[in-house]
Amino acid sequence: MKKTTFILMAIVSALFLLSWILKAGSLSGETDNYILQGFLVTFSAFLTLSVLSFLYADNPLYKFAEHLFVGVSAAFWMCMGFWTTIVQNLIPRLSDGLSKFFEQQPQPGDYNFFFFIPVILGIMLLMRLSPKGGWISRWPLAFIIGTTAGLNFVRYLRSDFIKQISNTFVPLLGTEWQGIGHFFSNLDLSASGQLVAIAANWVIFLGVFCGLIYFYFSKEHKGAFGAASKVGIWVLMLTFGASFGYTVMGRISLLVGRITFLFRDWLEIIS
Amino acid sequence: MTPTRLHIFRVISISTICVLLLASLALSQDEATPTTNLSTEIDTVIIEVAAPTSLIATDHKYDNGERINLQWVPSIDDLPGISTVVGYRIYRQDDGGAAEAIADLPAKANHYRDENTELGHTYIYSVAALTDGAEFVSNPTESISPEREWIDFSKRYLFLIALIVGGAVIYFIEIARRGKKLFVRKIAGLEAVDDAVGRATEMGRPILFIPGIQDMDDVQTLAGLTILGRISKTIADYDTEIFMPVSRSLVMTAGREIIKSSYQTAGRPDKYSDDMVTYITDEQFGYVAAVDGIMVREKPATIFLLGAFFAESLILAETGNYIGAIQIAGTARPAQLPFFIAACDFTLIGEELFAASAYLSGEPKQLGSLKGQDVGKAIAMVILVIGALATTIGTAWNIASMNSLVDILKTIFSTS
Amino acid sequence: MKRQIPLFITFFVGTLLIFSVFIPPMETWGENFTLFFDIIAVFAFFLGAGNLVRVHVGKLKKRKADWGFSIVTLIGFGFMLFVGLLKIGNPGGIAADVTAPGSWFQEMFNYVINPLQSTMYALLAFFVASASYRAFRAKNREATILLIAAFVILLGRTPLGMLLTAWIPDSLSFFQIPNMAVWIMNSFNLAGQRAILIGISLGVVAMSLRLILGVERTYLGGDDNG
Amino acid sequence: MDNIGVIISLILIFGGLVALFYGSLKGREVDRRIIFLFIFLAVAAPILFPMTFEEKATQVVKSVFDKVENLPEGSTVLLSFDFDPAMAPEVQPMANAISRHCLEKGHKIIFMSLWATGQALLSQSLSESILPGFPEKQNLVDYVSIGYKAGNEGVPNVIITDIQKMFPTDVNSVPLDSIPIFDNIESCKDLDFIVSFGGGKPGPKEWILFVGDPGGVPIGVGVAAVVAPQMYPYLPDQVIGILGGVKGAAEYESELIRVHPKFADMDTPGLLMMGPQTLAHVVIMAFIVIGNVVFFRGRRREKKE
Repeated sequence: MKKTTFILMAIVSALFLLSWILKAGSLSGETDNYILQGFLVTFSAFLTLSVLSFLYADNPLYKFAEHLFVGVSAAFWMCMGFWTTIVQNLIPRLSDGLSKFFEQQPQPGDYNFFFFIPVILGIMLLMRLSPKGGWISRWPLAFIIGTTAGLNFVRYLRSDFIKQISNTFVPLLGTEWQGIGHFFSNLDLSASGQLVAIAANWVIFLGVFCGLIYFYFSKEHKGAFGAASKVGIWVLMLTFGASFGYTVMGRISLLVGRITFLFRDWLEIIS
Repeated sequence: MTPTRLHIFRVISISTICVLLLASLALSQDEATPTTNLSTEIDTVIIEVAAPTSLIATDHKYDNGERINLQWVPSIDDLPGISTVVGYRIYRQDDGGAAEAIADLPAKANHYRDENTELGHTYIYSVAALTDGAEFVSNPTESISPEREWIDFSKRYLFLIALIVGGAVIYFIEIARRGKKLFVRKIAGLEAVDDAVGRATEMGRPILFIPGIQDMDDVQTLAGLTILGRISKTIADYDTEIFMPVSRSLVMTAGREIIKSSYQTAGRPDKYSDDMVTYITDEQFGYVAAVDGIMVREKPATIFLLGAFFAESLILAETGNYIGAIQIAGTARPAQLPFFIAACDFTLIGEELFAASAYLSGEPKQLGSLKGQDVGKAIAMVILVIGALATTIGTAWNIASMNSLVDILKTIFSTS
Repeated sequence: MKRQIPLFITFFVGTLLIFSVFIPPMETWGENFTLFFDIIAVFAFFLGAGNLVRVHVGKLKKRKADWGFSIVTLIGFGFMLFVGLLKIGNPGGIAADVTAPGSWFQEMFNYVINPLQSTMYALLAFFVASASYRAFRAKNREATILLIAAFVILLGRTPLGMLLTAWIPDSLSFFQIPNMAVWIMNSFNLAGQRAILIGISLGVVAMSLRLILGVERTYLGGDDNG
Repeated sequence: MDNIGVIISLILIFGGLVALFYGSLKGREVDRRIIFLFIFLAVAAPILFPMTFEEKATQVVKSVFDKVENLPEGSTVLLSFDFDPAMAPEVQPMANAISRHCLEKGHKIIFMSLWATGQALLSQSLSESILPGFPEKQNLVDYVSIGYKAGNEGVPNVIITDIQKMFPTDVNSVPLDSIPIFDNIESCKDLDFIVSFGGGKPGPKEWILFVGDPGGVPIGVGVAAVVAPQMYPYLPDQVIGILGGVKGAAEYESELIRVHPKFADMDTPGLLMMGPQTLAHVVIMAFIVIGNVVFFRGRRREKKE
């Protein structure tokens, strides 16, 4: 180990200890196990700062945090899956004894022989972990893929294709056409501001149409078709620009959350 | 029907209704007697309320015979604010057995769906209005058996559209298999690919290829790897360096096979090495950290980001931009497209990624599928125009025929 | 055989689930197969965890680069599994909610998983800023359109947009920046997103069909031994 | 004190930006670590010295609010927490606000989650934010948490026809049969309103595809800003309204306080976050301007050569 690394590690550990002591001290009046609480708050602040250190460069602290996350979160999902789905949905359908052990109350008529199928398929899936039995894991994989394909086929067609078409049946001249003068008289967003509302409808109608032309691959984009596809790409660019502008907010929020944690829960400089 | 006949018809129907009403009144008095007795037996003061009326039970349409719908007119004493009716209780007689309470509903309820019926059984229902301490039962329904329908006709249009779109895909795959050439328009991004490889060669710096962070079961990964096939051929010809860090072991195997075969075709199998494709880690941010490191250290001239990307897209594309590389990206994940468009020099947007892959591979299944999807888009465009025009004319000038056309289209293109 | 059976399974399950939408008597089977799928999904979590352990134990054995960090992963995994499967410190006992407040499992979530994951994503705040600086330049017509749309939305999504354009009278309220932002989201953004949505849905439909009919079988892998 | 802090930090940030702008006029690029520093300052300063702004609910947010407001008392609402810690800063505030609103209006709430992490965050929300304001509300009568189930879109696909098949018990292993809320709820079709809070897969989109459209149940979505733009095509038939990112939460909170003044003292994380948001947005816009200045300076120089 290099000397600088060693010194840095010593400094980090010292700061950690210091924060633990101070934090435990400030919590001592509030909870019984203030030593543990102090450790936990300090530890999570340490993890937060370790991840943020990536902004400077990749470093051992970041690697530590990332490796810890990988391990803990894998176990988290596993436990959640076990307690919520295996214990509550599978076991009462297969075994009375086991459900008693887990203090579940099986309902009459819960027992269902067919629920051995997912158990067998699940075990086959785990065979992937062994170097030789890997091929058998294709059966459950085929089941998973078949299910997703079957479920998605109808739902995507219905919600994202059929319904999107009928959603685009928009009036392009206003609900009650009262001539041009009335149309241009008002530029606000209220119901009487027809121009603005109808302009949006035109944009939606032409935008969807030209966007579809842009994604139409069976015809060369030349002439009128090419022009429409050009409009299509502009609409898409506006869409992506708008999405980007909208998204910035989300990304900033995450940082706000973290900094609030550091300032409030760890350093206690705000309440 | 002639006017006189119509008149006779009216008279008959009105008198029938009157008779029915009278009969039901008579019947309801018979039924109501026990309840009155019941309420007088209790010591506390019972406020009498009218029982619910007009209870009708119907079979639930398009099910496996496990549902019966009930509808009734709530008790006339069930008034907002001052009501003494606290709720309703549903009674059911199963195959002539004793009436059992099967559900309690809040005040003002006027319908219920019994979802626990069995085929072949007959049921008789009644509804009671509940007050504090007493209940007032309605007339029972006729006996009813749930029915099973084999086909859900309410979804016939959905089925039809599924058939058309699905049929088009299968048809064109079959056509492509028989060897017919299917036209796919030129895709602008693909020309940029060759230029970008050329640029890296001129500068004498490596190329970085990132196939997204999903496994081989994602179509986007497959599309990315198809394009890798094309890129690696050019690379093998020019003898440029390529790095391909991946986050799935299966993708690593596939990537190695593709690059190796490209080098063999180019007649330089000796130049190929397994180190070109390396597995890093499955974990999203671990992968990002490592790839970021590679970018900053190796300073590749060209970066390809083709596949399924998530939140890491921004970090990767930004770092690539920072080191001044030419970047060509492509993904079908709409949430990540804005970042790629902003930070990369060229982006294959959504379906373009698949089209590019189909164009390059020439595989019947990909080309045919693309054609089939185009049929779907053509249908969408045509219906879109008809629907929007009809809506416009219909609403602006209130033309009935146009409005009914819109209604028909909306029925066909609706969700249920 | 090794390929035929999986192809048959995919076909059988896929068609069953499609037809269960249109044929009421098959509805129960649609439900049951979806439930099977949900249960297998848990085994997929087990598989993921098993793979993780295998990879890191492998690294440890071979003393590969950064093997020390593999110990961190394994200890983290083992500890979390221990407190989760035994419901350590759970106030309600074995039948209670695994994430009950006060249980060690929930504390680990609050103090380890939560800060780690949210900070990793918080890094994006910095990158989005630097990407905006570097990428939003009016290089050509498309880039300029992108830039203008992003700028209007950026202004319109914060109170600043209102402050800047509050002087515009209500009869011209369209030109107030927040209203313009709302309008762009409801028109251009809606149209563009819908075109993408229709395209993608057709892609999903075609892909599902290819999988069910066994035309697409890349997921089965290249050779029969793998 | 706070005001002085606000002024000092604003002077610091804007002073720095002006300096960088001056640099850009000479064609100097800004290093990305400097940008990182500015973003950190712009976010940290308003957290230390809070600045709050007024928010007015836009139509997409208001339609969700009105739906909750106008449902008759005693309606059953399902709130699904489909997010993880990475989305929580954006989505949890709105989930809390809508939960409070539903309880205040006397609706019965079924809480659930399609993400394992969602159940942990739900448990946190319930114990720390939602329930303390409503000591009179009873578990299993006024609200119930049925928690998480594995299986992504498989979960909504089952509960659209039969909730009990997927969720035999609530989180504490109490059979659904014995829970009063479920007396008249067999499937999702019997619910009056569903709101999904999320931003990934599975999430709001799966609720629309697998429950809203097939079952005709009104759906509202509270989403992370990244996916909010993708929800717009579903307006207004398939989703009735969209709460997008922290601004969506802030708008909902302000509307809630306006209509129900009893919430005036509640914590409003959404509204508080708008301060850092605003400053960070200003900084980002400034950098976009600086970037373009550098770009055009550079191009003009190229032309001269």
